Amino acid sequence: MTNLSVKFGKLNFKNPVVMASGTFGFGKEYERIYDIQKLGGICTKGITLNKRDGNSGIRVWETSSGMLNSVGLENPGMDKFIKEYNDYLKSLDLVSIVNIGGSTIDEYIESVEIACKNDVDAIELNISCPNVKQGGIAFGIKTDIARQVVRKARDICNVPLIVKLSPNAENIVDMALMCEEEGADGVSLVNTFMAMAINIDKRKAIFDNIYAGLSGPCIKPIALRMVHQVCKNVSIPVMGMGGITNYKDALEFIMVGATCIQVGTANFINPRIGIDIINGIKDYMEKENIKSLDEIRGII
Amino acid sequence: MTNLSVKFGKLNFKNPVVMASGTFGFGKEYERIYDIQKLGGICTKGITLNKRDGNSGIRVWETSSGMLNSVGLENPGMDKFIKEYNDYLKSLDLVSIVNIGGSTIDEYIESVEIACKNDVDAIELNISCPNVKQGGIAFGIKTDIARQVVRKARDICNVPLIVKLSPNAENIVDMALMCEEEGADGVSLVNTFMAMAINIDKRKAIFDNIYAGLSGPCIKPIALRMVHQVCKNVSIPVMGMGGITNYKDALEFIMVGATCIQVGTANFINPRIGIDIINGIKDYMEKENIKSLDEIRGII
Amino acid sequence: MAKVISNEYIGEGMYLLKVEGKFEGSMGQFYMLRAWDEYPLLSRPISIHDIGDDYISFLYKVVGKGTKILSKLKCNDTIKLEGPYGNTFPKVEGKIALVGGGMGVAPLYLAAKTLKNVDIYMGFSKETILLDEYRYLADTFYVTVGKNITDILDVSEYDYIMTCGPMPMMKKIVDMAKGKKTKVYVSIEKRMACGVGGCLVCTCKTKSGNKRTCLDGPVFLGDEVIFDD
Amino acid sequence: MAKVISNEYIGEGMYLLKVEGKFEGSMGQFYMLRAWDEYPLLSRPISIHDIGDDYISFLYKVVGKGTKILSKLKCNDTIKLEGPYGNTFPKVEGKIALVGGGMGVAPLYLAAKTLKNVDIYMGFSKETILLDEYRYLADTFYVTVGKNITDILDVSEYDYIMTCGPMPMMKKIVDMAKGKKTKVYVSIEKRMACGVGGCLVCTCKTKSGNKRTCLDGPVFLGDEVIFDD
Ligand SMILES: Cc1cc2nc3c(=O)[nH]c(=O)nc-3n(C[C@H](O)[C@H](O)[C@H](O)COP(=O)(O)OP(=O)(O)OC[C@H]3O[C@@H](n4cnc5c(N)ncnc54)[C@H](O)[C@@H]3O)c2cc1C
Ligand SMILES: Cc1cc2nc3c(=O)[nH]c(=O)nc-3n(C[C@H](O)[C@H](O)[C@H](O)COP(=O)(O)OP(=O)(O)OC[C@H]3O[C@@H](n4cnc5c(N)ncnc54)[C@H](O)[C@@H]3O)c2cc1C
Ligand SMILES: Cc1cc2nc3c(=O)[nH]c(=O)nc-3n(C[C@H](O)[C@H](O)[C@H](O)COP(=O)(O)O)c2cc1C
Ligand SMILES: Cc1cc2nc3c(=O)[nH]c(=O)nc-3n(C[C@H](O)[C@H](O)[C@H](O)COP(=O)(O)O)c2cc1C
Ligand code: FES
Ligand code: FES
Repeated sequence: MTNLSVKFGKLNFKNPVVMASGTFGFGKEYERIYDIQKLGGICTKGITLNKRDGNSGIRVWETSSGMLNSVGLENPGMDKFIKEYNDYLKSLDLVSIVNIGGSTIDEYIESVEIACKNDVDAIELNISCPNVKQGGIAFGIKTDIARQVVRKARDICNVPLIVKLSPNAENIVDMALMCEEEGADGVSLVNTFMAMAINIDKRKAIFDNIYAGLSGPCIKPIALRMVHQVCKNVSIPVMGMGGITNYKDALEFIMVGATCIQVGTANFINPRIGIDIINGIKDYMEKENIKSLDEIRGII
Repeated sequence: MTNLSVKFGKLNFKNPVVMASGTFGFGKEYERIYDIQKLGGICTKGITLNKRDGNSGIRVWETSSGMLNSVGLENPGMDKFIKEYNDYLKSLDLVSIVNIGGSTIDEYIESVEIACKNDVDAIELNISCPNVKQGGIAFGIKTDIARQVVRKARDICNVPLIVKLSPNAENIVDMALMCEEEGADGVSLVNTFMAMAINIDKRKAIFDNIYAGLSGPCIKPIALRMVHQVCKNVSIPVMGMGGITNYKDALEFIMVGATCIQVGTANFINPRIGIDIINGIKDYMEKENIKSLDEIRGII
Repeated sequence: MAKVISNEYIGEGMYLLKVEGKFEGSMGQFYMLRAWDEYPLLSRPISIHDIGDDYISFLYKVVGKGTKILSKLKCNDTIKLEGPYGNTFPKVEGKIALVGGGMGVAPLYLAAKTLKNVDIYMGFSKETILLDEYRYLADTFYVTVGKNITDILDVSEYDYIMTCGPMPMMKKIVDMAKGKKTKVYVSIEKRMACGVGGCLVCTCKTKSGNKRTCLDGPVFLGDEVIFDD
Repeated sequence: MAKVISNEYIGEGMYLLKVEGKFEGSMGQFYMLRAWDEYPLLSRPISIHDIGDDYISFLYKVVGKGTKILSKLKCNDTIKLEGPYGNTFPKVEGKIALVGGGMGVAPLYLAAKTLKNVDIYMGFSKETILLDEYRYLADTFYVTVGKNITDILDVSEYDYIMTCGPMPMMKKIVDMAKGKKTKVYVSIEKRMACGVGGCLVCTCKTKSGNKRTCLDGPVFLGDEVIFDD
């Protein structure tokens, strides 16, 4: 019997397909489309300690085989999130992962505390957020700065802790090794690439913030390389993502060593993409007579 | 009168459009297609001290809005290059830039010496090459290592020296600042992004070398951001590139501060792209009543 | 996958696309349309123009890549439709005006059919479209070409105004109704990605905080919307 | 931009595309075809099948995205052709065999027309294509289906063999001719980007060093090619 289930550290996923943060709301939004409990897991929209209204101006822009977003972490804040969504998420038969962002270390830590107190399934620590104390440079660029957040979060976090890495990191392998050293249960990568777009008629940047985050099929070849590098260097499990739009892409990330894969932008191409990928992986395994994904994980 | 000419340090280009290294052979190859002397300049295929046969296996792979290449710096070696192409290149009414690669500092330096002795128009130092002494990590990743090459090259280089930066650099702004400090006449960016592709049926990487270089429209939003960051931080002139496929893209790079722009992969979409971009920029300037590109350079 | 019945050019750069099938949806809602495989990346939000037992129709203007591809669809070609998404115009009673500017007339057709006994105002910049079809549904029918439709609209005549079109036009109507009994509903256009409320790229600022245009809208009470965006 | 005259399915997943215009080109050369705007990125190299005063034709097999798009071209659609690129089969005299495997028969048509008095060998795996057309150009005509064409080829009968098809087939023929007077020319297929010799992604290893398949080839002396790649 084909078995799609995977163990990600202490977490058990019924299949490796997880919906990426910021592209799948809090799950609920997709309920009317399909039974989301068929998914291996979901990551929530990034939550910060306090409510955020997000960025002004245009928030999405299409590029060649990709898109730029500048949502700016709009979210209801940790308390309201817990009140409104935690029971719902915990009632779901899937692994629900709370994605946490912040602009100071204290903010991160307080959010992690609240999440842990409310017994969430797992936390995904998004270290791509701008660090206000470092002049807005993201926490996830320099390993030393990221280490401070990860260490403190690990200290107080009593649920599985996954650190989500930024492809803008100076050295993504060092970053992943640091997470392993600090006791993270796993890493996920990649977040969006810092990028920009211009309106030449107005002679202005498209986004009020000038830079925005690039995602979608265009980034897949780079994301895949980064996941490969990280998987070859750490022994904690990895969630791979970046431009996955079909089951073949998903298998590529598994073949370079990912335990789970996340799907973001592809939800906007096809809201049922999660199910399609699960079915695609299943059919492939049956055709190729693969009993467990362990047989092909990291084969490259 | 619309004037497309630009000054890049000591170099005068009749227009800002330069063909990128490795995509335009030694210019000669495109002669049968159009009068290449209409171009502002061309960069030669990367030359190393000694002849190189390049990589084995598949060398090109299409991706979503991009391509991966693994040519592996196939070239005839510096001496043969000078003998076969230098007189031709110098006879052309355009700026011809010799792109130089190497796997040790000594190799770079020897190549630069030979090029200078033969009075080439300018040198573009490609520091994306794997550094054999550092276990194959590219020279262009860490600023300190790149500094050694740039400093020594600058010491002996008596023609304009442009350093070509890798987007895989840990910190591309630091890298550009270093080039400025070391006396480079300009920087060009970006080279290809390290990336990969997989054949899931064979369960193997497409390329014998596993990783390859990503170029084309897919990288434009990231390249543009990097060029913007660099232009905001250095005062030496910048050649911007990465996914430029039409005059609008070219103007975007100029608006973020590039003095010249380079066109690579787009030559494969349309071999006359150089002319089309020059005409497009000219028409735009006339329509918008722009006398010189200085009026819009760095406007964003 | 659904089948195209017809896709006619009707003037002003606009096309009327009719797709076969039994579709759900009410006035003001929209579908995400996709008549291509990989490129461009995102699907395009288009309002329901009309809906029948065995068809749905869309009225759209060609403005860029996506709508260009739509315009090339021929009878029997296939298209993917996801929806219906978004809220609807409210089913109210009283004296109602529907005010459309340019392409904004698209969702008003189904609104007129549903609400009945409405007055219809349509403003165009150059050519007019579908006058016969809309006129047929209107109690009183007003059209301007090359002149602001708001110039001939007396908001105080109405209990409700439902409007769709350029932001300045909608803002003007909301301003005109300030302090009057007239309730104005506006249909907002924002760039979208998911269409279902999951990505927050379509946020519309309102007096009661951020709303998702795709899920909480596209129809908002005019007074609620913060227009200076 | 050129205009499509016809684009017919002829079996074995292959199409014959005829394009209007006066084009240059000789046997063995190819064009880069592009019947799309941005996607996919690269143009596709296809050999000249035939050329006349007011047309050029290509015989191609649908294997992926690009050829799929080509297969949908209809009369009067437009296509971009860049070329002719590459070298040609040599214009030799003597006893000549043209040996094609599968889609490799494509460039042999113009070769047969140009060289005259040739024997033609065509090997197919399942269906056959264009037998009448090729037979008409051949002195002697051999076809195999589901069996290696090399099994019935006696190389020593010929002064020259020109071949195009799967690498193992071409290698076999080169090996069979070793030590004999027969000169074998092979037409090599490599993935290409520029098509004009500027990018070096199409390198073919030969005994006299690396060659660019697009510029120095696609036709090489069989003995020169290093096949173990
Ligand atoms: C709820 C809603 C209902 C709509 N109903 C209609 C309708 O009935 N008829 C009609 O003609 N148009 C309608 N629009 C506008 C329509 O979605 C855009 O004109 C269309 O997406 C443009 O796509 P494009 O590829 O041609 O343009 P491009 O400029 O190439 O599109 C690039 C990107 O920007 C987005 N975009 C561009 N313009 C708009 C816009 N005005 N609104 C939202 N997104 C935009 C596109 O969806 C795409 O993601 C509606 C928009 C929304 C949000
Ligand atoms: C000089 C030359 C002449 C050719 N002549 C013919 C011909 O007359 N008829 C014909 O049917 N085919 C011919 N081919 C092969 C043809 O180019 C490929 O089948 C075609 O490019 C496949 O494109 P695709 O988009 O359908 O496939 P995809 O697999 O989607 O293509 C992906 C990429 O790989 C390249 N590619 C894939 N297969 C090949 C291949 N076998 N050779 C070269 N590049 C490939 C494509 O060009 C493209 O860049 C020739 C190839 C060369 C090099
Ligand atoms: C609209 C949008 C919003 C996102 N918001 C978040 C977020 O809140 N937190 C986070 O960690 N990643 C966020 N991401 C990044 C995605 O989770 C994912 O890492 C990235 O998009 C790459 O995957 P993809 O190419 O499959 O989309 C967001 C991405 C998009 C497109
Ligand atoms: C086939 C190929 C070969 C290349 N060879 C070189 C090279 O020898 N030296 C170099 O500095 N850059 C080389 N490049 C990088 C290009 O010059 C350019 O920096 C990169 O492709 C990004 O620009 P583009 O997106 O316009 O192609 C090569 C790129 C391609 C596609
Ligand atoms: S488009 Fe995604 S939330 Fe509205
Ligand atoms: S395809 Fe570029 S050199 Fe041959």
